[in-house]
Amino acid sequence: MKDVLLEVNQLQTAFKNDKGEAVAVEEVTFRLMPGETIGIVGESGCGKSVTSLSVMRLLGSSGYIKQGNIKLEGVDLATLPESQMRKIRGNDISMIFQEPMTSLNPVFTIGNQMIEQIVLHMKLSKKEAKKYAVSMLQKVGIPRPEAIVDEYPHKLSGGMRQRVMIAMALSCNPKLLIADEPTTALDVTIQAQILELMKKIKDEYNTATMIISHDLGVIAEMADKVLVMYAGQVVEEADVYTLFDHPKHPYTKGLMKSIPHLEHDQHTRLASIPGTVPSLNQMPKGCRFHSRCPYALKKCTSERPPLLPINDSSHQVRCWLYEDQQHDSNAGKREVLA
Amino acid sequence: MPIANVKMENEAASYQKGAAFNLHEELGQEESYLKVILKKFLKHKLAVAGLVIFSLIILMAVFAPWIAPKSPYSIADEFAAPPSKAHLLGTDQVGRDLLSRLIYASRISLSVGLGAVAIYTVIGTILGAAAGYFGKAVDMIIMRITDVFMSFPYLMVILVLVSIMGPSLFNIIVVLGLLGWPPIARIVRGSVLSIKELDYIKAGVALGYSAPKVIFQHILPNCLAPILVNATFGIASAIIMEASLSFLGMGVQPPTASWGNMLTEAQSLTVLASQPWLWIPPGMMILLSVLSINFMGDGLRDAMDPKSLK
Amino acid sequence: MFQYIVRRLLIAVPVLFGVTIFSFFIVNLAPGNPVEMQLNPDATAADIALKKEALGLNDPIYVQYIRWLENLVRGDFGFSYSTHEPVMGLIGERLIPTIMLMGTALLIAYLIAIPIGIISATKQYSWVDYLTTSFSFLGISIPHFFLGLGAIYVFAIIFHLVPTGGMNTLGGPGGFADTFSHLILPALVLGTGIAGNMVRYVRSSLLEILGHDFLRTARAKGLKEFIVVNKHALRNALIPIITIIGIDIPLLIGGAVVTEQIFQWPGLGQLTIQSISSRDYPTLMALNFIAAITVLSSNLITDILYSVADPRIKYH
Amino acid sequence: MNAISKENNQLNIHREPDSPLIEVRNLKKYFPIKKGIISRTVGHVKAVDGLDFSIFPGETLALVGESGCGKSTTGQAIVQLDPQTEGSVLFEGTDLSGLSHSEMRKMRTQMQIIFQDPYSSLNPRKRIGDLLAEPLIAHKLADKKEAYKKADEMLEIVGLTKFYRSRYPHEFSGGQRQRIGIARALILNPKLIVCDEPVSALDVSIQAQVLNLLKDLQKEFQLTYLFIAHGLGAVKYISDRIAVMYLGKIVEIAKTEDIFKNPKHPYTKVLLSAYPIPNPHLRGRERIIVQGDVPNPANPPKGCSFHTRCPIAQEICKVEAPVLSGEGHMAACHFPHSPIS
Amino acid sequence: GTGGTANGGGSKTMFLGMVNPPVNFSTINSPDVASSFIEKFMFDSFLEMDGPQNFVPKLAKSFETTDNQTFTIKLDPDAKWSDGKPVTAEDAAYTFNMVANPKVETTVGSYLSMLDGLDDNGKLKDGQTEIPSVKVVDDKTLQFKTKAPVDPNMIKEQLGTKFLILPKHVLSKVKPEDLAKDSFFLKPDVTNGPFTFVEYKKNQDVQLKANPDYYGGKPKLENLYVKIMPAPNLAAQLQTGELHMNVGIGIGKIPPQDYKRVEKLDNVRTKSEKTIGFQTMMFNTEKIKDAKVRQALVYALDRQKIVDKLLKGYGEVVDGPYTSVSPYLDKDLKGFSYDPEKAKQMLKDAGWDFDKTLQLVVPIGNKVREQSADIISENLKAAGVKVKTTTYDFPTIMQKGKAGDYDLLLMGFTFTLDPEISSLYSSSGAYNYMKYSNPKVDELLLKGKSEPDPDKRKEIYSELQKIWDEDMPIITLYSDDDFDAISKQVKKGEPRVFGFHKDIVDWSVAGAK
Ligand SMILES: Nc1ncnc2c1ncn2[C@@H]1O[C@H](COP(=O)(O)OP(=O)(O)OP(=O)(O)O)[C@@H](O)[C@H]1O
Ligand SMILES: Nc1ncnc2c1ncn2[C@@H]1O[C@H](COP(=O)(O)OP(=O)(O)OP(=O)(O)O)[C@@H](O)[C@H]1O
Ligand SMILES: [Mg+2]
Ligand SMILES: [Mg+2]
Ligand code: NI
Repeated sequence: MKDVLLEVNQLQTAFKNDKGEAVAVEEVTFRLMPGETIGIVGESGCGKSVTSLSVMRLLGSSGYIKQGNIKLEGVDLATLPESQMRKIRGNDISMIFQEPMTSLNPVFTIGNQMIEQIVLHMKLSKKEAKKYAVSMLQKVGIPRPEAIVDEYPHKLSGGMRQRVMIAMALSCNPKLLIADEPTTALDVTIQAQILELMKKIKDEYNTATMIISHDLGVIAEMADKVLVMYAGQVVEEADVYTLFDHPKHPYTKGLMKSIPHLEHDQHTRLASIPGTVPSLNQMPKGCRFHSRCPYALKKCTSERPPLLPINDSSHQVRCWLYEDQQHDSNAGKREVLA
Repeated sequence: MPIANVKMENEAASYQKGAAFNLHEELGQEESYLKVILKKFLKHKLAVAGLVIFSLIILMAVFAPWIAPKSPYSIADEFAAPPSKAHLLGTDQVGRDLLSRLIYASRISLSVGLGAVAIYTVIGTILGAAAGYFGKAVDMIIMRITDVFMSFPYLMVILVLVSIMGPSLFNIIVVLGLLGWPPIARIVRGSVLSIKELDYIKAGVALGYSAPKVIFQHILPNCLAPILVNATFGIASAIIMEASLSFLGMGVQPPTASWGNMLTEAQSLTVLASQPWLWIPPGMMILLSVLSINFMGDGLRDAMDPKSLK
Repeated sequence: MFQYIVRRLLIAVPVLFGVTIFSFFIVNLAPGNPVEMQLNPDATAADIALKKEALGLNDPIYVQYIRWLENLVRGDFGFSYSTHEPVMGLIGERLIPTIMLMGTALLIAYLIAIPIGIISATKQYSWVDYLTTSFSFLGISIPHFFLGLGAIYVFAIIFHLVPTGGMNTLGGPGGFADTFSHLILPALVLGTGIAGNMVRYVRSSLLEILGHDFLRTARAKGLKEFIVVNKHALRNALIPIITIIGIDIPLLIGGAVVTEQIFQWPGLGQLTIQSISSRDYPTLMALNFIAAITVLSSNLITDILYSVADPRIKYH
Repeated sequence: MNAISKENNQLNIHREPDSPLIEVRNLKKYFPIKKGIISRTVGHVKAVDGLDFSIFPGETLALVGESGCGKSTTGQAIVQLDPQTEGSVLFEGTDLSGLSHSEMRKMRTQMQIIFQDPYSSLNPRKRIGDLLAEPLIAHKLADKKEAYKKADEMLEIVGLTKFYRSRYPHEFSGGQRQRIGIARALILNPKLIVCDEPVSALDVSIQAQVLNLLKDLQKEFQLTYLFIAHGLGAVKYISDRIAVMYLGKIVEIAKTEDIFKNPKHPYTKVLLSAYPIPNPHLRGRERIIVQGDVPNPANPPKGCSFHTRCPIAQEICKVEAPVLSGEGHMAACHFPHSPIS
Repeated sequence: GTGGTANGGGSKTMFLGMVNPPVNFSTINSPDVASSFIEKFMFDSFLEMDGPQNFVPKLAKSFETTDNQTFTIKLDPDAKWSDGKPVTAEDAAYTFNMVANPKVETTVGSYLSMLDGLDDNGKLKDGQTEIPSVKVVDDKTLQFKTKAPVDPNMIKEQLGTKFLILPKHVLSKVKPEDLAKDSFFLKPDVTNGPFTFVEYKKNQDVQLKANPDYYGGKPKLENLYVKIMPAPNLAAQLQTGELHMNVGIGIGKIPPQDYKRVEKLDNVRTKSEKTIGFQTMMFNTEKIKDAKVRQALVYALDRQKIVDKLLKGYGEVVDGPYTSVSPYLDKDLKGFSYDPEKAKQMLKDAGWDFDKTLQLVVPIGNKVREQSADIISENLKAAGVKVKTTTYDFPTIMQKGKAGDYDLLLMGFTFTLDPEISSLYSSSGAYNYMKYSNPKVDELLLKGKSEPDPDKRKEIYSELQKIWDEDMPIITLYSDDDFDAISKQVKKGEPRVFGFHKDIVDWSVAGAK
């Protein structure tokens, strides 16, 4: 077995607010191998971005990692001093954001923003850095990179800007690339371009990737394995084929059914998950999904299910329905959390 | 249209079953917007402090005749006397009880500050909203008028208006009110321009609402924040402005006291260095009321910010 | 860009025209008249009549306005009613000191306001924030004359650091250092007054920017927080801050009256007050005209600065 | 198309069968680009450049296409939020541009619009009850009491409860807000509703709820929809016919099944192929990925506007703009039958 | 050290502090006291009055008359213009003619109104350019004749001490109508006084330089600066040593609230002097018709309190236009002491309507006067009279005063030491805002003006003062003293109410410490 690149263990992240704190990510655990792509899906507000920002340690002044650890090649990022962490950001771990329109600083040129990072981490001279930036732009398929490098972001279309973001993210050869909804803001045809580019890049650089999306299509297209999140928790983890073929968690099942497939018959009703996602300050007791779950048991309303593998496979699920197929090898840990 | 009782199988069911718990919670806290604002506001510690202080000042102004220990005009034997038992804050340069004057002055200064700002905020808001909403020629004309007003010989206009109308508290308020609107108009225009593009305004038009209804009921309530900020600053400037008007004999007329003219009267090195009781109290009052208004404004703005309510 | 400027200038013409008409009538409507202010107690009726005639005050007001306008077009502001100097010279000799004072005051204001604004924005709702807010209100709550006298008392009288007023040491060596020592106190007084207001602007515009996505990008690159705030955020926050230069410059022209007086600084503010109190119409008109031009051009300049600070804005 | 609207024709016997509810003729909307000293108009963004289509009572016409191709502009022109530059919109045969302000205001009760963003389409400072009752009161269709009663009923209809009436928009989730937006559009009992991407901003699980709701309401109230979207999945589910737009023009219009089964225009093919299918087994499938961005609508390419990105473009495409042709299934392409790989 | 940082002038430079900025240096057309004050450093008057009616020669070696009608002025034979040309009688005659020329804008025209051959306004008839009664006897001798015999003191004070002559050889080419605007008056470069003009920086300072060829001897000071500053700064600059003294005389007054502070400074000494200036309250006699009411209102005023408290004792209460400096003050007048009870009684007796509100109109610009208005209105209120105070700037006040748009009006005056005061009390007087008209007074005023014998004049003015007390059209509130501070560095020289410029050549300062 290869060395694990990233290991996130029982991550819990919270934000301070006037009422005390709000736990945005309750329990996230996963591992990522070099070159592997993990997809995270889930509804808006379920904590996908917070998870990725926790890895980057970019939670802002009010957010903090409450529990758990994040090990990058064995180094725990959760407790790393800020100055060390800065050396990792943009260098070992890079990130692409959802909104290419607003993720670039409008008052600096593309080159300026790229060079800043290259100079910082690769210790090149400005001139070399610029050359390098141009070559990176070329790699992500930007036409006329020599000219574009001196342009301001507003001159570029959304797709182009996302390419710039990718070029920027890759410029320091990161070990891990985090892409938080990289195509949500883009059109279908442009989305296809970007996804294609990301695949190509991944093959070329063998970068481990964390791709976050609520579009199951994108996940199906890109991920090797998938985390399904609901209300701050990972509710299911499986490799991509297993997940799409045999979803276990009622939420995942509901999700799968409610997507209007192209091959879907027009005259049958769409299935949908009733109700809405509970808000952070009104989390139901027990299983967080129980209020919307068609299969909810009595136990679901009071006891919180653990995330456990089914039949010792790599397929993990957090649901009492599968209690008998799971055995709890992590009982100790669960106690702590409860 | 006969509204039939449509059965929304999936959803209706869900709301009975799934959302039941949500519903109860939510119905329990069915609150009016005002209450929500009030609650938010009361959480803002400084805002509450501001409210308390400002209310005290208002009370002081309203009940001045009952609170003031002496008449604010009667002249004692000691001029510019330091604080003593007889005169808690001392006497001014004409031998009047400073504490009493300070208390009475709050009536004048607050009326000037609040009155003038109220007037120009209304004017500026209406003009700015009209310019922003209707655009084109209306915008062009209003903005040019704003330019003209902004490049006006301020002092001269005040001089003329006041001398035509006579320098009285009311007229000062009116004049300051008539001249202060251009910045507000610009701010409101800017906000309206951006809010006008929002979908809920378009929805209003699509629903066939008339222009005044859209402007006053839908657009303006949503650009309160910048107006509020400007107004709190405006109150301070109006209070100070009144004082500087007395330089030209156009301020509040003697022997009436305002915080501004109490400060102006103390314009002397001797007073500054050795008679601090003449200037610290009015200065403090201005600062205190302006600060309390500002903190209240901050609190109110935060409380009314829909984002903060989410 | 050039076209844009030309267009703006063309739009400014009717505005200027409006301002001159309004101010001419306002000035003439002001009670009192210039002739009386120029005669001493023993003046005879003939002297008064002659003066009135000489000043053209017997003509109908619109005739006077047209005459004024004609002269203006020829670049002539006329003669001061009180000193009999050409108004152009009268204003000219005060323009430099005014600009000097204004410029320094603005500079000081920015030097004070920007760092304080940054601190209070990045530490929003902390005690530092509340403290700076209170100080900024102190800045606008203290009348300038008071701040001025206080500054004189402390810096000139107690510590003898600077002279109490004037623009140069009389009979002294002159030169930059000398002028600077006279300039610093009034500029400081004026500057802190403006800074009070400005801190709030800097704070709020920075707060607005601090929530933007691109700052997260900058942090994700591994940049230091200092650079994130002072390079990436501040540069964007500058744009709204520029607006207030446009608001402040006109205020400074008129608003420096008191400061100029207390520090005997020979600026336009003093001239304004004097002209008002002697009803010196030509000088007042010229001052109004210049004020209007300043307002309009500072608006234009801020708009141009906008496009310099923000590459997204391009004027055509 | 008649299979679908049969039911409606029976219900609305007073209406001529097959006469369109909305007829759009040569609709053009140009936004001026201003320049120069006196802001002379030096050019136009041809946001919508000559659309012709009809929507029949009770049917749903979907409008799909990339961002900026003019979908919203078309929608807003139809409800006259932003009147067209040229051409006409006929509502039940009445030319809307010929109406006076007050006539138009009355006409607005007949057609409504639902916006994409549930967060910006509700006034944050108005209670839900007021939001819903206001239109009735403004049009004097009901007195206050009745209006609020109707608002309550409407809330129930869209699957909320009347107890929500005194709450504010911020207290609702996106899906709930979209329901409120739908309720607001419905309360005036309109015949036509323009849905401008009503589900794009919603979560997957909520999307389905809203789509189902829209469909149910259509059945119940014989509504006619113009459904704007860029997600093909939702469109497939809700629409009877689909119009595919590219750069301000309709490039293909046909019944939904036809579009999906037998797309003619290469752009439609590209769209279908680019749509990410939530099935990992289909990962390796052949996909057409066109290069480049949508051209600037201020300066659209000559000839066929898609030729710059079209994988099968020929010389003729660069010179001659194809016209929309075909019976029932219309496409604007010189080579509608060429396969693409 | 004190002063070391403040001025760079060394021991031959003096700094005077003044509040009112001079307007211009047009000797025949300057409207204000500050301008005249500066002009007199550069231009000599014929005479200098160094005490009440005590005249000493200056530019004139002698200023004589035998019949009180024909006056002969002999100019100092050594007197020279600063360009070396001698000062001649031609220069004087030229100046007389110019002032009398109806085309010349002037503010000193009234000084000539008594000259024979001129109209009542002191102007030449149309077409004339020379005053027939003014004769150039020889290079240094000028003779003129008045319409009738007059008190020579009056002529000496007006023409002698206030009338400054111009260099004919410099200005003769200037057309009369352009004279006022001539740049000579902005930068007078040919002068005849002890100091010459260097520079006037507006609102900052006037710089003067010793005239080495001055006929009265070269001044000991080399440079003289008159600095202009707001009154509160006088004390500060005296303290820092940036000033050697304030100029006093109404244009450089230290604010009374600073008196104590200044007295305590150890680098200056102080002095005070009575003046002829006085502050008044005018009654609009058309609105307050009853003289008894006006008297009653005066009884209600606690003027002594104003002097004691506001002026810190540096002032006096007088009842008429003549202060204790004036030889014409009738010391036997019984005066009006503060008596609120009496005031009330008198008002009642006069049938005063106690519901009526009097408009007290106050010009701004004089802090003490504004403060005194507060005391006055309190005093009147105590007597049961309702008062509403309104303040205006000066031009507005002039308009309101002229239009009679007031009930009570505060105003200050400084006339001449000569008792002639028609402009205030005569029914046609320019400052008779009271609309006071008493034929007896008009007659007596005329008589007083044309009576050459000082003793007889005194009788006339005593009678007038009695009538005025009876009629009470205007009451003098107080006359404030000149309170001056002089740096201890000054070896010779101090501000003076009379004859400020008299021995200016001898003024000197010790070097900086
Ligand atoms: N800076 C913050 N302060 C307080 N709460 C936050 C902050 N950032 C996120 N949250 C909360 O944390 C929860 C998870 O947010 P997150 O952004 O991770 O959701 P997401 O899954 O990325 O959703 P989306 O699909 O909308 O991006 C949300 O309830 C959000 O309100
Ligand atoms: N008010 C306007 N002024 C100028 N141009 C406009 C205006 N509104 C829209 N446009 C332009 O018209 C074109 C069509 O815009 P429209 O909003 O209709 O696109 P859309 O198809 O709805 O796109 P999206 O999917 O992003 O909503 C775009 O190029 C847009 O930039
Ligand atoms: Mg997210
Ligand atoms: Mg759109
Ligand atoms: Ni079918």
